[in-house]
Amino acid sequence: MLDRVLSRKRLLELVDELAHARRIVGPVKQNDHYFYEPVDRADRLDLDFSYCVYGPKAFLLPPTQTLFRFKQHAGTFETTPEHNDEPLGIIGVHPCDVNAIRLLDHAFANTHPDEHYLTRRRQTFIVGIDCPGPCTEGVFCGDMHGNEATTGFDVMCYPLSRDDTGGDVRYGVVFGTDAGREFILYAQAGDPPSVEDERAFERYQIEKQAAFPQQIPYGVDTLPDLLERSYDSLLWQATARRCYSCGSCNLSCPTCYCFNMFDEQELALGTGERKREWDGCQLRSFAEVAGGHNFREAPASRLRHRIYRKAKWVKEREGIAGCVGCARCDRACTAKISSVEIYNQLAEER
Amino acid sequence: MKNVTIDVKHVTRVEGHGNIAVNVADGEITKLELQIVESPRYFEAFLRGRRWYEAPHISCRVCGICSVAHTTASVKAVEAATGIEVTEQTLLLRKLILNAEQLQSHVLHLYFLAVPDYLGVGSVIPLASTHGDVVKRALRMKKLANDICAAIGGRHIHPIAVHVGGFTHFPKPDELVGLKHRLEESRKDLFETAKLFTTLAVPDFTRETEFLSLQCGGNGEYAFYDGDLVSTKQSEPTKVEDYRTRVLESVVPHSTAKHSRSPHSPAYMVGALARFNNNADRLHPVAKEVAEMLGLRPVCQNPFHNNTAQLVECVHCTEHSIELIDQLLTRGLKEEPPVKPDRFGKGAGTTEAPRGILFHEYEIDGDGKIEGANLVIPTAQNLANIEADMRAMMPELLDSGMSKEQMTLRLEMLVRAYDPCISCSVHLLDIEWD
Amino acid sequence: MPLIERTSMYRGDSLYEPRPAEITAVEKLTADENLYTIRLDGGGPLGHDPGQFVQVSLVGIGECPISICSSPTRLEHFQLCIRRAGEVTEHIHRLDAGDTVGIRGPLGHGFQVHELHGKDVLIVAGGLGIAPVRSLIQYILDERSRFGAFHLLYGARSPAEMLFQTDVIRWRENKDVNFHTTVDRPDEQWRGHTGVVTTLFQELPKLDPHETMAIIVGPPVMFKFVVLEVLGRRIPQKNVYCSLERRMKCGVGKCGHCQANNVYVCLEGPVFRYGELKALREAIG
Amino acid sequence: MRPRIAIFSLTSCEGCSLAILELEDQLLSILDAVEIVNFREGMTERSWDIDIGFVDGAVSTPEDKREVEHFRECCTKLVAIGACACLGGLNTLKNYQDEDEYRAYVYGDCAKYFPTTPAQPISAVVNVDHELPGCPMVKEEFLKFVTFALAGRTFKLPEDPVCVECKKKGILCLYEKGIICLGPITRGGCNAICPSYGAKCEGCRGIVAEDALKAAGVNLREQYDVDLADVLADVRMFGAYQEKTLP
Ligand SMILES: Cc1cc2nc3c(=O)[nH]c(=O)nc-3n(C[C@H](O)[C@H](O)[C@H](O)COP(=O)(O)OP(=O)(O)OC[C@H]3O[C@@H](n4cnc5c(N)ncnc54)[C@H](O)[C@@H]3O)c2cc1C
Ligand code: SF4
Ligand code: SF4
Ligand code: SF4
Repeated sequence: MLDRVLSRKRLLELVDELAHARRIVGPVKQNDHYFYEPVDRADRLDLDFSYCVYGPKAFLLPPTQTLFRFKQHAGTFETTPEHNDEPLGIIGVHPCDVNAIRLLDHAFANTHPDEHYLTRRRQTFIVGIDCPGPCTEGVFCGDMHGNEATTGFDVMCYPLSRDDTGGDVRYGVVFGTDAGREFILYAQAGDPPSVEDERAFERYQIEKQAAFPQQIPYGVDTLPDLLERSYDSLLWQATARRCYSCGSCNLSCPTCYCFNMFDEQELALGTGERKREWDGCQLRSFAEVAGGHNFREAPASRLRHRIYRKAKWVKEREGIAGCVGCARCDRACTAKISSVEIYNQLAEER
Repeated sequence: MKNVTIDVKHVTRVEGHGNIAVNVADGEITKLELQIVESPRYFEAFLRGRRWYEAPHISCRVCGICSVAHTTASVKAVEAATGIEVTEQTLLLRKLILNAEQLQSHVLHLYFLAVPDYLGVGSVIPLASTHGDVVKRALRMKKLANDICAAIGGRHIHPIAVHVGGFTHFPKPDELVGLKHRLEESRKDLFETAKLFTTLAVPDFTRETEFLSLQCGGNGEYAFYDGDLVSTKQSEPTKVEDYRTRVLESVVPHSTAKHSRSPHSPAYMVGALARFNNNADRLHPVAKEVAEMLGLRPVCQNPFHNNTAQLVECVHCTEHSIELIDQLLTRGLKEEPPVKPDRFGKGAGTTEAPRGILFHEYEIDGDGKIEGANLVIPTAQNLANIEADMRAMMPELLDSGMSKEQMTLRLEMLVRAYDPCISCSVHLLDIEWD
Repeated sequence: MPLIERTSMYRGDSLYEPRPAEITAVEKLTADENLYTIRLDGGGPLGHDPGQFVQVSLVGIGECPISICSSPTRLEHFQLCIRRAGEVTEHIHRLDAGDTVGIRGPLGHGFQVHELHGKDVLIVAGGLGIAPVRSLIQYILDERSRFGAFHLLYGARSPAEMLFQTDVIRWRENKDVNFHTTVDRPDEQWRGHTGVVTTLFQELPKLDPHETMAIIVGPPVMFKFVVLEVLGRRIPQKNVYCSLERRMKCGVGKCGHCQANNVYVCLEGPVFRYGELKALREAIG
Repeated sequence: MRPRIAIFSLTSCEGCSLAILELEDQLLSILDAVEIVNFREGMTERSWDIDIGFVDGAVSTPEDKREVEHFRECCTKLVAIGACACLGGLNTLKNYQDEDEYRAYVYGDCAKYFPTTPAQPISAVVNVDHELPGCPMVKEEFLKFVTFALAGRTFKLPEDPVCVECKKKGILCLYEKGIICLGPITRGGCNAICPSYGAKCEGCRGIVAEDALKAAGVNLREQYDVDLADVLADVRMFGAYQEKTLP
């Protein structure tokens, strides 16, 4: 069911309105590729983007982030936590990235809520743009159900009619939150959906189903089981022979959220910051402890760990899939190690 | 004084390792040597076999201080050898980054290496407390120059984005606007610097010298990036590819290494003073004014005024950079992929490094591998001239009633005035006079 | 697996801010290990379970996880036994009484002492493994009447590396505990047992397998052999506990470093039942 | 007591020493925190009582060897700065050529006046306490090193490859443009400066781990059809190539 129907022109006007109160981030074309970038005007966004090289994660969980500042004096110390509550609007988030953000939300909110993430997240307004078909070759979001987002956005826009000349696209809009509803309705933007629109939306959904090719033929729901039985497969070693342990797969993944913590001091000592920075389980020292013992010394054990997290463990722990099928890991890998290929090879072994 | 032995090992506040050794017995100079004890590096040898596009990235490592100049001479040589014509935008960016390096190098030399002599201290460090403003100003000027290099090339020392055929990175318009504002601001700093220099007692010494530099044809600009060879003894221009007719390297009987001489003189000078002497009329009007204010007029035969010429060039580079940025902004910056070669062969490239005219020459085989390389470095060209100056100056010093320490300092100041860059001396420069 | 929730242990609104605490005493235990007695700023108990740990901070240097080695029944302070192993621990070793450290915690899942109440307890500790269980040992001795028989086996590499020497002497004399020690490499003075810790099992009386809870803490190599002994005495897997070590940064289940297969050691552990661990291939190697 | 610092040069371009002077914003604080007691390029005074000596340049002459041995004696801690001092740097390219031939090529008849030895990192001659690689060294890393030293901390080089920094900066991988980049096998810590400016990583900080070099051998041949000789030439540029480790 649609909540509203809206032209792209009107949507961009709303974004310009939004820009008065929020920093706006969205897809911007640089040569042949798209990146999420801060913009000052909505017309710098390219909502016809295929995919962004990296997801919008960096705006919610920055590559390096100060957790607190410290000051040492009189033998003791004082700390001041740092939270970023600058209002932010991320415009043009595809369903895979919406789903990835949902996982981050969950991971940072559960058990011990992490206000450094959550403060930012609460201040973030997300406008999703749905994908009628795969954005590029090699994605397997259709298999991972990453291509459909039902929550995790403020509004989601479905391009019901496309106009290849870059003119006015007609979006069917679904509200994900009250803030999303207000964003559209407060401005009285667009129209209530007509019966025609609802029909178009149904057709859209059906065509979308067919548009995504199956990349994992035996079905993704069997993956946890398949992995369970493949712990000792030789494939891990065979594939890891090529792995650089460069972590590009981790760091370009929109759902990876592991981090490292470190202190930085001023030259004059006495003041400084404790920070966190992105880390990745494929990097060599990720599981190394003092004295040099490494719990995952072999590249194969690290590769296996990542794949298990993506396709099994995260889902088991958090209830939300650890992989959305965007294939950014596969594209980032200069060794051309592909997670889909691994899944399929394991299935063939069985 | 009739007898004196001077032995400086190593001359400080110069780039690279050099010694001064002088013996005077009964008023006769029995030994006068500027010994270069820098380790030889063999760039010309190990460039062979490397691929054409690596030449600038390897040969910029000849020298950390003037690595933009080396990169520039190198890309020009490879382009000459491969028939590449670069775009207008590439030229503007190259001139801008080269200007910035001149600025950075001259500021470093003036404030960190030369000024301490005039203020009677051993380095800039004590000045941080006694002349805090001066040091901060120097750092500010140096940083601006570095930031320009970084915006265009990625960094000053061994720039990244400067490639054969063009650039791999392009500054954003607002970056350039910001830099332009800072350049405009820095006019104040330059003026203060000029004022400081009018108060310094530059030693009074002259020796008739030939000055060699580039000069742009017609009414062209003050030559840094391009031009033909001219000198105060031969003003008809010589094309770069014929540089070997103007820069003669030969073995002199009393030396175990080669010297550079010209067809007209046994020694000649390159560098800021040479450029000024040949091209003063092409300076930016503001730079001309500053030259006037500092009393610098062509042809100036006092090598200590190389420092003054450097300062005048700082003004010129600043004004010229502002103009270049304006041009770039008016044209609008485009991302242009570097131009690819259409043939391989032999070619020479030249540019004015902060310390003078610099030549790179390569021969590239059909597979794009370098077969032969020749690099001629400004400092190497100056060494014979420094020695000639020392020889001419020594009798004056001996008559002046100076102490040995004062004489030593004066000789060191002379060497430093040339701002020698001894590490640059990859080529034919180990000189041991006997 | 229980996920403990105890957000009150953080200062303000950051999970990662340590609170200042004063070192009130430093005791040298061995060449590389010191015992630190620590009092939170403003006093008050830490409120931990035996087996839990804290993140110890030196601002400007970093942070590292250290087990609490004193019993929660000792209210006025807590103790940490710290081995010099790297950057942070090295700097901690430069501190004296009166200096300040930062503390985050208690963190992790410790021994659920109520599950041990009324049971016989067998503790087997090797090396630095004695540190986390010392908290439990003290607790059992403080609350002796709540437990049945109490056997404690402790192995160190050499007499010089034996931790808590004063405790060891006291425990030896204490009738409330059946305590045995061994060393791998004896020195001249050593008159006790020699050999790996499993050799001490011959000192044990017949155990009642269904009434005995076994706790094994020590280096991974020791762990396997001790498990064999314990299971060999028919103690059910669910009654065997152990404590795991992993690299840790956040200590609160976010940073991913301590993950062993699908558990986060800092959340679900470090104390696990052997039954739970069995499924974790990475946990026991 | 402020630590007494010295900066020395062997066979090099002195770019690494210069890089220290390019820390314009921090230079005055550095001068407050440490005492520079020996720095030929920048000052006349010289002392040989040194806490930390930084050395740029490779050992490539008998004189270099004598000098670095002398530095070692005078410095409590000796730190190699730059690719030349840490890996041998570009200077090692001559090691692959015939010594008599290359000496004659550059110096002709005068070659005999220029004694030379194969270029080596200084760790080949003396014991080195720390290394800050890069060509030039990363000046921010130098600053970090000094801060660590002042705080009594042990500085460790980053153990992750350059790709990590590309990802953190969110820049397009050069492989997507068809450029073979040495990032995956090169020690990070340079903030991916070359890829950030559109140029491939040239490996100036050395190889991050042997297994990465092995993986490169497999991948570049099998996935990219690249001639191994070209890869070798690339990895040799800054002396990072270690013959024995390549498959
Ligand atoms: C649950 C738990 C309890 C522990 N209890 C004790 C104890 O009671 N006494 C004791 O001496 N040691 C204990 N350790 C080990 C102790 O944490 C490490 O020796 C310590 O982290 C080394 O830190 P470092 O900074 O000195 O070493 P570095 O090698 O400089 O390590 C840098 C960082 O890596 C991480 N790290 C390194 N080694 C370990 C490790 N073994 N475990 C977890 N993180 C690590 C830490 O975040 C550390 O700060 C315990 C570890 C864990 C996981
Ligand atoms: S991106 Fe590829 S090579 Fe790099 S760590 Fe991941 S799997 Fe390995
Ligand atoms: S490492 Fe590079 S920058 Fe440093 S001295 Fe050597 S050549 Fe120069
Ligand atoms: S550009 Fe180079 S360093 Fe950066 S991610 Fe790609 S391969 Fe790695």
